[in-house]
Amino acid sequence: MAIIIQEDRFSISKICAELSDKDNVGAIVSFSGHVREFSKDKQLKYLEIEHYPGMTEKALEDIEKKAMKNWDVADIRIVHRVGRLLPKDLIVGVIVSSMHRSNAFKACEFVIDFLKTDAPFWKKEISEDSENWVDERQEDIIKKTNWN
Amino acid sequence: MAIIIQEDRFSISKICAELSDKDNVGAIVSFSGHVREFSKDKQLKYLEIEHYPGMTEKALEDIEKKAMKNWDVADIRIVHRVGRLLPKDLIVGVIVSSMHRSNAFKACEFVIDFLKTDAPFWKKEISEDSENWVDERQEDIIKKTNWN
Amino acid sequence: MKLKLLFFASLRERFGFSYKEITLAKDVKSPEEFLQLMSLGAGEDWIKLLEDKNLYKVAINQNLASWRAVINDGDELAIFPPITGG
Amino acid sequence: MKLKLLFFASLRERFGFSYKEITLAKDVKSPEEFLQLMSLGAGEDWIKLLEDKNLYKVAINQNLASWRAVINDGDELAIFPPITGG
Repeated sequence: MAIIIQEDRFSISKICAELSDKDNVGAIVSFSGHVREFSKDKQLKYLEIEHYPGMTEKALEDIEKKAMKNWDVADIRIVHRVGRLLPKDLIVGVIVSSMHRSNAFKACEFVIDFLKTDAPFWKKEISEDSENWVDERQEDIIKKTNWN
Repeated sequence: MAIIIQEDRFSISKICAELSDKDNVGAIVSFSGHVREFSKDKQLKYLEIEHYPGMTEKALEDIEKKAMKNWDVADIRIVHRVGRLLPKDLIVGVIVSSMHRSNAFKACEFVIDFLKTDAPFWKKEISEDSENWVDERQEDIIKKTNWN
Repeated sequence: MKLKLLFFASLRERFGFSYKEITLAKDVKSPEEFLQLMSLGAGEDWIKLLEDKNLYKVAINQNLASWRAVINDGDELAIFPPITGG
Repeated sequence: MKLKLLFFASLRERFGFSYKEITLAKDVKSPEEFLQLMSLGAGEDWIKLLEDKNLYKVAINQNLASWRAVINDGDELAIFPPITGG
Protein backbone atom coordinates (compact mmCIF):
# COMPACT_ATOMS: atom_id res chain seq x y z
CA MET A 1 0.00 0.00 0.00
CA ALA A 2 1.33 3.41 -0.85
CA ILE A 3 0.15 6.93 -1.53
CA ILE A 4 2.15 9.53 -3.40
CA ILE A 5 1.13 13.15 -3.93
CA GLN A 6 3.55 15.05 -6.12
CA GLU A 7 3.95 17.90 -8.60
CA ASP A 8 6.06 15.87 -11.01
CA ARG A 9 4.86 13.66 -13.81
CA PHE A 10 4.81 9.91 -13.19
CA SER A 11 4.57 6.65 -15.11
CA ILE A 12 1.81 4.09 -14.65
CA SER A 13 3.87 1.30 -16.20
CA LYS A 14 6.72 1.71 -13.73
CA ILE A 15 4.24 1.07 -10.91
CA CYS A 16 2.66 -1.86 -12.79
CA ALA A 17 6.14 -3.33 -13.21
CA GLU A 18 6.85 -3.00 -9.48
CA LEU A 19 3.58 -4.69 -8.55
CA SER A 20 3.97 -7.51 -11.06
CA ASP A 21 7.38 -8.30 -9.63
CA LYS A 22 5.81 -10.02 -6.63
CA ASP A 23 4.99 -13.71 -6.28
CA ASN A 24 1.78 -14.89 -7.86
CA VAL A 25 0.37 -11.60 -9.04
CA GLY A 26 -1.78 -12.64 -11.99
CA ALA A 27 -3.76 -9.48 -12.64
CA ILE A 28 -3.12 -5.76 -12.52
CA VAL A 29 -5.88 -3.23 -13.12
CA SER A 30 -5.00 0.41 -13.49
CA PHE A 31 -7.04 3.56 -13.74
CA SER A 32 -5.49 6.69 -15.24
CA GLY A 33 -7.28 10.01 -15.06
CA HIS A 34 -6.23 12.58 -17.64
CA VAL A 35 -6.80 16.32 -18.07
CA ARG A 36 -9.49 16.83 -20.71
CA GLU A 37 -8.82 19.46 -23.35
CA PHE A 38 -12.27 20.99 -23.31
CA SER A 39 -14.60 21.98 -20.52
CA LYS A 40 -18.07 23.16 -21.50
CA ASP A 41 -16.76 23.79 -25.04
CA LYS A 42 -13.95 25.96 -23.78
CA GLN A 43 -10.39 25.05 -24.71
CA LEU A 44 -8.41 24.54 -21.52
CA LYS A 45 -5.05 26.28 -21.10
CA TYR A 46 -4.12 24.55 -17.90
CA LEU A 47 -5.44 23.11 -14.65
CA GLU A 48 -4.38 24.05 -11.11
CA ILE A 49 -4.84 21.34 -8.50
CA GLU A 50 -4.85 22.27 -4.83
CA HIS A 51 -4.97 19.85 -1.92
CA TYR A 52 -5.13 19.73 1.88
CA PRO A 53 -1.75 18.33 2.97
CA GLY A 54 -2.13 15.82 5.76
CA MET A 55 -5.83 15.22 5.34
CA THR A 56 -5.42 14.09 1.74
CA GLU A 57 -2.93 11.37 2.66
CA LYS A 58 -5.11 10.30 5.59
CA ALA A 59 -8.27 10.12 3.47
CA LEU A 60 -6.50 8.10 0.74
CA GLU A 61 -5.04 5.72 3.31
CA ASP A 62 -8.52 5.11 4.74
CA ILE A 63 -9.84 4.36 1.23
CA GLU A 64 -6.97 1.94 0.51
CA LYS A 65 -7.54 0.16 3.81
CA LYS A 66 -11.24 -0.25 3.13
CA ALA A 67 -10.52 -1.64 -0.32
CA MET A 68 -7.97 -4.11 1.06
CA LYS A 69 -10.53 -5.22 3.62
CA ASN A 70 -13.34 -5.65 1.09
CA TRP A 71 -11.44 -7.55 -1.62
CA ASP A 72 -8.63 -10.05 -1.72
CA VAL A 73 -5.98 -7.97 -3.49
CA ALA A 74 -2.20 -8.05 -3.21
CA ASP A 75 -1.36 -4.33 -3.32
CA ILE A 76 -2.80 -0.88 -4.07
CA ARG A 77 -0.95 2.24 -5.19
CA ILE A 78 -2.34 5.74 -5.58
CA VAL A 79 -0.44 8.59 -7.21
CA HIS A 80 -2.03 12.05 -7.57
CA ARG A 81 -0.44 15.15 -9.04
CA VAL A 82 -0.96 18.66 -7.69
CA GLY A 83 0.01 22.07 -9.06
CA ARG A 84 -0.16 23.11 -12.72
CA LEU A 85 -1.21 20.42 -15.25
CA LEU A 86 -1.56 20.69 -19.00
CA PRO A 87 -4.27 19.21 -21.25
CA LYS A 88 -3.82 15.43 -21.69
CA ASP A 89 -1.52 15.23 -18.65
CA LEU A 90 -1.98 12.31 -16.29
CA ILE A 91 -3.62 13.56 -13.06
CA VAL A 92 -4.11 10.41 -11.06
CA GLY A 93 -3.20 6.73 -11.19
CA VAL A 94 -4.77 3.93 -9.16
CA ILE A 95 -3.05 0.57 -9.61
CA VAL A 96 -4.26 -2.66 -8.00
CA SER A 97 -2.64 -6.08 -8.18
CA SER A 98 -4.21 -9.40 -7.24
CA MET A 99 -4.08 -13.08 -7.92
CA HIS A 100 -7.33 -13.07 -9.91
CA ARG A 101 -8.75 -10.21 -11.92
CA SER A 102 -12.23 -9.64 -10.60
CA ASN A 103 -11.05 -8.42 -7.17
CA ALA A 104 -8.59 -6.03 -8.81
CA PHE A 105 -11.32 -4.50 -11.02
CA LYS A 106 -13.64 -3.95 -8.07
CA ALA A 107 -11.00 -2.55 -5.71
CA CYS A 108 -9.64 -0.20 -8.38
CA GLU A 109 -13.05 1.27 -9.19
CA PHE A 110 -13.89 1.53 -5.48
CA VAL A 111 -10.71 3.51 -4.78
CA ILE A 112 -11.21 5.99 -7.60
CA ASP A 113 -14.91 6.43 -6.79
CA PHE A 114 -14.14 7.33 -3.16
CA LEU A 115 -11.08 9.40 -4.05
CA LYS A 116 -13.38 11.60 -6.18
CA THR A 117 -15.60 12.54 -3.24
CA ASP A 118 -13.55 12.01 -0.05
CA ALA A 119 -9.96 13.02 -0.80
CA PRO A 120 -9.54 16.81 -0.51
CA PHE A 121 -8.33 17.96 -3.92
CA TRP A 122 -9.76 20.91 -5.86
CA LYS A 123 -9.40 21.67 -9.55
CA LYS A 124 -9.36 25.11 -11.14
CA GLU A 125 -9.67 25.38 -14.91
CA ILE A 126 -7.85 28.23 -16.60
CA SER A 127 -8.81 29.04 -20.19
CA GLU A 128 -7.84 31.99 -22.41
CA ASP A 129 -10.43 34.38 -20.95
CA SER A 130 -11.62 32.85 -17.69
CA GLU A 131 -10.76 30.94 -14.54
CA ASN A 132 -13.16 28.78 -12.61
CA TRP A 133 -13.22 26.21 -9.85
CA VAL A 134 -14.66 22.93 -11.09
CA ASP A 135 -18.09 21.95 -9.74
CA GLU A 136 -18.68 18.57 -8.18
CA ARG A 137 -20.28 15.99 -10.50
CA GLN A 138 -23.60 14.58 -9.31
CA GLU A 139 -22.58 11.32 -10.98
CA ASP A 140 -19.60 11.00 -8.63
CA ILE A 141 -21.84 11.29 -5.59
CA ILE A 142 -24.21 8.67 -6.95
CA LYS A 143 -21.36 6.29 -7.77
CA LYS A 144 -20.02 6.45 -4.25
CA THR A 145 -23.48 5.76 -2.85
CA ASN A 146 -23.80 2.68 -5.06
CA TRP A 147 -21.04 0.93 -3.10
CA ASN A 148 -23.20 0.73 0.03
CA MET B 1 -9.84 -0.38 -32.14
CA ALA B 2 -6.87 -2.66 -32.63
CA ILE B 3 -5.73 -6.20 -31.91
CA ILE B 4 -2.13 -7.30 -31.79
CA ILE B 5 -0.91 -10.86 -31.32
CA GLN B 6 2.84 -11.11 -31.01
CA GLU B 7 5.75 -13.06 -29.55
CA ASP B 8 7.62 -9.96 -28.37
CA ARG B 9 7.21 -8.18 -25.09
CA PHE B 10 5.14 -4.99 -25.07
CA SER B 11 4.48 -1.98 -22.87
CA ILE B 12 1.08 -1.06 -21.45
CA SER B 13 2.10 2.54 -20.84
CA LYS B 14 3.01 3.13 -24.48
CA ILE B 15 -0.54 2.17 -25.43
CA CYS B 16 -2.02 4.28 -22.61
CA ALA B 17 0.01 7.23 -23.89
CA GLU B 18 -1.30 6.72 -27.43
CA LEU B 19 -4.91 6.57 -26.23
CA SER B 20 -4.59 9.59 -23.93
CA ASP B 21 -3.27 11.65 -26.82
CA LYS B 22 -6.78 12.03 -28.25
CA ASP B 23 -9.23 14.85 -27.56
CA ASN B 24 -11.22 14.63 -24.38
CA VAL B 25 -10.10 11.26 -23.13
CA GLY B 26 -10.53 11.60 -19.37
CA ALA B 27 -10.17 8.01 -18.24
CA ILE B 28 -8.08 5.00 -19.21
CA VAL B 29 -8.56 1.61 -17.61
CA SER B 30 -6.07 -1.13 -18.29
CA PHE B 31 -5.96 -4.79 -17.42
CA SER B 32 -2.62 -6.61 -17.43
CA GLY B 33 -2.46 -10.37 -17.12
CA HIS B 34 0.83 -11.78 -15.87
CA VAL B 35 2.38 -15.24 -15.72
CA ARG B 36 2.08 -16.54 -12.16
CA GLU B 37 5.16 -18.18 -10.65
CA PHE B 38 3.37 -21.09 -9.06
CA SER B 39 0.68 -23.42 -10.31
CA LYS B 40 -0.73 -25.90 -7.81
CA ASP B 41 2.36 -25.34 -5.63
CA LYS B 42 4.70 -26.16 -8.48
CA GLN B 43 7.31 -23.59 -9.45
CA LEU B 44 6.81 -22.70 -13.11
CA LYS B 45 9.79 -22.75 -15.47
CA TYR B 46 7.96 -21.24 -18.42
CA LEU B 47 4.65 -21.06 -20.24
CA GLU B 48 3.97 -21.91 -23.88
CA ILE B 49 1.01 -20.12 -25.43
CA GLU B 50 -0.52 -21.47 -28.63
CA HIS B 51 -3.24 -19.80 -30.68
CA TYR B 52 -5.43 -20.33 -33.73
CA PRO B 53 -4.23 -17.71 -36.24
CA GLY B 54 -7.14 -16.09 -38.02
CA MET B 55 -9.85 -17.20 -35.64
CA THR B 56 -8.16 -15.49 -32.68
CA GLU B 57 -8.13 -12.09 -34.40
CA LYS B 58 -11.71 -12.58 -35.54
CA ALA B 59 -12.93 -13.56 -32.07
CA LEU B 60 -11.16 -10.60 -30.45
CA GLU B 61 -12.56 -8.20 -33.05
CA ASP B 62 -16.07 -9.46 -32.30
CA ILE B 63 -15.51 -8.91 -28.57
CA GLU B 64 -14.19 -5.37 -29.14
CA LYS B 65 -17.15 -4.53 -31.36
CA LYS B 66 -19.63 -5.78 -28.78
CA ALA B 67 -17.92 -3.73 -26.06
CA MET B 68 -17.96 -0.58 -28.23
CA LYS B 69 -21.65 -1.15 -28.86
CA ASN B 70 -22.51 -1.69 -25.19
CA TRP B 71 -20.59 1.23 -23.66
CA ASP B 72 -19.69 4.73 -24.72
CA VAL B 73 -15.91 4.37 -24.94
CA ALA B 74 -13.37 6.11 -27.16
CA ASP B 75 -11.03 3.26 -28.04
CA ILE B 76 -10.08 -0.33 -27.14
CA ARG B 77 -6.74 -2.07 -27.63
CA ILE B 78 -5.91 -5.72 -27.06
CA VAL B 79 -2.38 -7.12 -27.09
CA HIS B 80 -1.74 -10.82 -26.44
CA ARG B 81 1.59 -12.60 -26.47
CA VAL B 82 2.13 -16.11 -27.82
CA GLY B 83 5.11 -18.47 -27.65
CA ARG B 84 7.39 -18.92 -24.65
CA LEU B 85 6.76 -16.68 -21.61
CA LEU B 86 8.62 -16.55 -18.31
CA PRO B 87 7.18 -16.14 -14.79
CA LYS B 88 5.99 -12.56 -14.14
CA ASP B 89 5.95 -11.78 -17.89
CA LEU B 90 3.04 -9.77 -19.20
CA ILE B 91 0.73 -12.08 -21.20
CA VAL B 92 -2.14 -9.84 -22.21
CA GLY B 93 -3.11 -6.17 -22.05
CA VAL B 94 -6.59 -4.72 -22.52
CA ILE B 95 -6.66 -0.92 -22.59
CA VAL B 96 -9.85 1.12 -22.83
CA SER B 97 -10.17 4.90 -23.05
CA SER B 98 -13.30 6.96 -22.53
CA MET B 99 -14.54 10.37 -21.50
CA HIS B 100 -15.80 9.13 -18.13
CA ARG B 101 -14.44 6.25 -16.09
CA SER B 102 -17.38 3.97 -15.43
CA ASN B 103 -17.77 2.95 -19.10
CA ALA B 104 -14.07 2.22 -19.37
CA PHE B 105 -14.14 -0.06 -16.30
CA LYS B 106 -17.11 -2.03 -17.60
CA ALA B 107 -15.83 -2.37 -21.19
CA CYS B 108 -12.36 -3.44 -20.01
CA GLU B 109 -13.70 -6.17 -17.72
CA PHE B 110 -16.15 -7.32 -20.42
CA VAL B 111 -13.33 -7.70 -22.97
CA ILE B 112 -11.05 -9.70 -20.70
CA ASP B 113 -13.93 -11.90 -19.46
CA PHE B 114 -14.89 -12.85 -23.04
CA LEU B 115 -11.28 -13.14 -24.19
CA LYS B 116 -10.78 -15.81 -21.52
CA THR B 117 -13.50 -18.07 -22.92
CA ASP B 118 -13.96 -17.14 -26.59
CA ALA B 119 -10.53 -16.27 -28.02
CA PRO B 120 -8.66 -19.45 -29.00
CA PHE B 121 -5.47 -19.41 -26.95
CA TRP B 122 -4.08 -22.34 -24.99
CA LYS B 123 -1.52 -22.35 -22.20
CA LYS B 124 0.93 -25.11 -21.36
CA GLU B 125 2.82 -24.94 -18.08
CA ILE B 126 6.31 -26.36 -18.03
CA SER B 127 7.90 -27.00 -14.63
CA GLU B 128 11.11 -28.85 -13.68
CA ASP B 129 9.58 -32.31 -13.88
CA SER B 130 6.29 -32.00 -15.75
CA GLU B 131 4.37 -30.38 -18.57
CA ASN B 132 0.65 -29.86 -18.62
CA TRP B 133 -2.02 -28.03 -20.53
CA VAL B 134 -3.90 -25.63 -18.29
CA ASP B 135 -7.54 -26.54 -17.46
CA GLU B 136 -10.31 -24.05 -17.98
CA ARG B 137 -11.42 -22.20 -14.83
CA GLN B 138 -15.07 -22.65 -13.91
CA GLU B 139 -14.97 -19.09 -12.58
CA ASP B 140 -14.22 -17.79 -16.08
CA ILE B 141 -17.29 -19.51 -17.49
CA ILE B 142 -19.48 -18.10 -14.72
CA LYS B 143 -18.09 -14.59 -15.20
CA LYS B 144 -18.92 -14.61 -18.88
CA THR B 145 -22.45 -15.79 -18.14
CA ASN B 146 -22.92 -12.93 -15.67
CA TRP B 147 -22.80 -10.41 -18.53
CA ASN B 148 -26.09 -11.68 -19.97
CA MET C 1 -10.77 29.25 22.87
CA LYS C 2 -8.25 28.79 20.06
CA LEU C 3 -8.82 27.21 16.62
CA LYS C 4 -6.60 26.50 13.63
CA LEU C 5 -8.64 27.64 10.65
CA LEU C 6 -8.00 26.48 7.07
CA PHE C 7 -9.67 27.59 3.83
CA PHE C 8 -9.19 25.94 0.46
CA ALA C 9 -9.89 26.67 -3.21
CA SER C 10 -12.53 29.40 -3.79
CA LEU C 11 -12.82 30.17 -0.05
CA ARG C 12 -9.06 30.59 0.27
CA GLU C 13 -9.20 33.07 -2.60
CA ARG C 14 -12.18 34.95 -1.21
CA PHE C 15 -10.80 35.28 2.32
CA GLY C 16 -7.26 35.87 1.15
CA PHE C 17 -5.59 33.30 3.39
CA SER C 18 -5.35 29.55 3.71
CA TYR C 19 -4.27 29.17 7.36
CA LYS C 20 -4.80 31.28 10.47
CA GLU C 21 -4.68 30.63 14.19
CA ILE C 22 -7.73 32.28 15.68
CA THR C 23 -8.42 33.17 19.30
CA LEU C 24 -12.17 33.48 19.88
CA ALA C 25 -13.80 35.99 22.23
CA LYS C 26 -16.06 33.23 23.51
CA ASP C 27 -16.24 29.44 23.22
CA VAL C 28 -18.17 27.77 20.39
CA LYS C 29 -19.48 24.20 20.30
CA SER C 30 -19.65 23.52 16.56
CA PRO C 31 -18.43 24.83 13.20
CA GLU C 32 -21.87 26.38 12.79
CA GLU C 33 -21.56 28.36 16.03
CA PHE C 34 -18.08 29.40 14.93
CA LEU C 35 -19.53 30.87 11.71
CA GLN C 36 -22.26 32.65 13.67
CA LEU C 37 -19.71 34.22 15.99
CA MET C 38 -17.44 35.32 13.13
CA SER C 39 -20.33 36.78 11.13
CA LEU C 40 -21.17 39.09 14.07
CA GLY C 41 -17.90 40.92 14.00
CA ALA C 42 -15.69 39.94 11.08
CA GLY C 43 -17.52 41.33 8.08
CA GLU C 44 -19.46 40.53 4.93
CA ASP C 45 -17.49 37.51 3.71
CA TRP C 46 -18.39 35.71 6.92
CA ILE C 47 -22.08 36.64 6.71
CA LYS C 48 -22.17 35.29 3.15
CA LEU C 49 -20.39 32.09 4.20
CA LEU C 50 -22.91 31.57 7.01
CA GLU C 51 -25.80 32.02 4.55
CA ASP C 52 -24.26 29.66 1.98
CA LYS C 53 -22.85 27.16 4.43
CA ASN C 54 -24.67 24.20 2.86
CA LEU C 55 -22.61 24.70 -0.29
CA TYR C 56 -19.45 23.99 1.70
CA LYS C 57 -17.83 21.09 3.53
CA VAL C 58 -16.18 20.95 6.93
CA ALA C 59 -13.34 18.87 8.32
CA ILE C 60 -12.39 18.75 12.00
CA ASN C 61 -8.85 17.54 12.69
CA GLN C 62 -8.65 16.31 9.09
CA ASN C 63 -11.82 14.21 9.20
CA LEU C 64 -14.92 15.13 7.24
CA ALA C 65 -17.55 16.38 9.70
CA SER C 66 -20.89 18.17 9.77
CA TRP C 67 -21.61 21.81 10.61
CA ARG C 68 -23.08 20.63 13.93
CA ALA C 69 -20.22 18.34 14.93
CA VAL C 70 -18.46 18.95 18.25
CA ILE C 71 -15.43 21.23 18.16
CA ASN C 72 -12.89 21.63 20.96
CA ASP C 73 -10.18 24.04 21.98
CA GLY C 74 -7.09 23.68 19.75
CA ASP C 75 -8.93 21.81 16.96
CA GLU C 76 -8.03 22.16 13.30
CA LEU C 77 -11.12 23.37 11.42
CA ALA C 78 -11.09 23.33 7.61
CA ILE C 79 -13.84 24.80 5.42
CA PHE C 80 -13.88 24.17 1.68
CA PRO C 81 -16.04 23.71 -1.41
CA PRO C 82 -16.95 20.19 -2.59
CA ILE C 83 -14.02 17.99 -3.53
CA THR C 84 -13.16 17.74 -7.25
CA GLY C 85 -9.98 15.69 -7.48
CA GLY C 86 -9.07 12.67 -9.54
CA MET D 1 -16.26 -34.21 -49.59
CA LYS D 2 -13.18 -32.27 -48.51
CA LEU D 3 -12.47 -30.68 -45.14
CA LYS D 4 -9.62 -28.62 -43.73
CA LEU D 5 -8.98 -30.11 -40.30
CA LEU D 6 -7.15 -28.32 -37.50
CA PHE D 7 -6.11 -29.57 -34.06
CA PHE D 8 -4.74 -27.43 -31.25
CA ALA D 9 -2.97 -27.87 -27.93
CA SER D 10 -3.28 -31.38 -26.40
CA LEU D 11 -5.15 -32.72 -29.49
CA ARG D 12 -2.43 -31.41 -31.81
CA GLU D 13 0.14 -33.26 -29.69
CA ARG D 14 -1.88 -36.47 -29.52
CA PHE D 15 -2.62 -36.63 -33.25
CA GLY D 16 0.79 -35.34 -34.24
CA PHE D 17 -0.39 -32.66 -36.63
CA SER D 18 -2.11 -29.29 -36.52
CA TYR D 19 -3.42 -29.00 -40.07
CA LYS D 20 -4.48 -31.53 -42.68
CA GLU D 21 -6.67 -31.43 -45.75
CA ILE D 22 -8.88 -34.48 -45.62
CA THR D 23 -10.89 -36.10 -48.40
CA LEU D 24 -13.73 -38.14 -46.95
CA ALA D 25 -15.00 -41.45 -48.40
CA LYS D 26 -18.57 -40.21 -47.88
CA ASP D 27 -20.27 -36.95 -47.03
CA VAL D 28 -20.91 -35.95 -43.40
CA LYS D 29 -23.42 -33.41 -42.13
CA SER D 30 -21.87 -32.36 -38.81
CA PRO D 31 -18.61 -32.46 -36.83
CA GLU D 32 -20.14 -35.35 -34.85
CA GLU D 33 -20.73 -37.40 -38.01
CA PHE D 34 -17.19 -36.57 -39.10
CA LEU D 35 -15.85 -38.05 -35.84
CA GLN D 36 -18.01 -41.16 -36.28
CA LEU D 37 -16.70 -41.69 -39.79
CA MET D 38 -13.06 -41.20 -38.76
CA SER D 39 -13.40 -43.53 -35.76
CA LEU D 40 -14.53 -46.33 -38.08
CA GLY D 41 -11.31 -46.46 -40.03
CA ALA D 42 -8.65 -44.18 -38.61
CA GLY D 43 -7.73 -45.85 -35.34
CA GLU D 44 -7.80 -45.55 -31.57
CA ASP D 45 -7.13 -41.81 -31.16
CA TRP D 46 -10.30 -41.13 -33.13
CA ILE D 47 -12.40 -43.60 -31.12
CA LYS D 48 -11.21 -41.94 -27.91
CA LEU D 49 -11.93 -38.47 -29.29
CA LEU D 50 -15.47 -39.55 -30.21
CA GLU D 51 -16.02 -40.90 -26.70
CA ASP D 52 -14.62 -37.77 -25.03
CA LYS D 53 -16.05 -35.29 -27.47
CA ASN D 54 -17.87 -33.29 -24.79
CA LEU D 55 -14.51 -32.34 -23.33
CA TYR D 56 -13.62 -30.56 -26.57
CA LYS D 57 -14.78 -27.55 -28.56
CA VAL D 58 -15.47 -27.16 -32.26
CA ALA D 59 -15.12 -24.23 -34.64
CA ILE D 60 -16.44 -24.22 -38.20
CA ASN D 61 -14.83 -21.66 -40.47
CA GLN D 62 -13.34 -19.97 -37.40
CA ASN D 63 -16.61 -19.58 -35.53
CA LEU D 64 -17.39 -21.52 -32.35
CA ALA D 65 -20.00 -24.16 -33.20
CA SER D 66 -21.61 -27.25 -31.73
CA TRP D 67 -20.90 -30.90 -32.56
CA ARG D 68 -24.27 -31.01 -34.37
CA ALA D 69 -23.78 -27.83 -36.42
CA VAL D 70 -24.01 -28.06 -40.22
CA ILE D 71 -20.75 -28.65 -42.05
CA ASN D 72 -20.24 -28.23 -45.81
CA ASP D 73 -17.74 -29.27 -48.45
CA GLY D 74 -14.53 -27.22 -48.16
CA ASP D 75 -15.19 -26.02 -44.61
CA GLU D 76 -12.45 -25.40 -42.08
CA LEU D 77 -13.10 -27.61 -39.04
CA ALA D 78 -11.09 -27.02 -35.87
CA ILE D 79 -11.22 -29.25 -32.78
CA PHE D 80 -9.55 -28.18 -29.55
CA PRO D 81 -9.67 -28.32 -25.74
CA PRO D 82 -11.30 -25.48 -23.79
CA ILE D 83 -9.71 -22.09 -24.25
CA THR D 84 -7.24 -20.95 -21.58
CA GLY D 85 -5.81 -17.67 -22.81
CA GLY D 86 -5.45 -14.31 -21.18
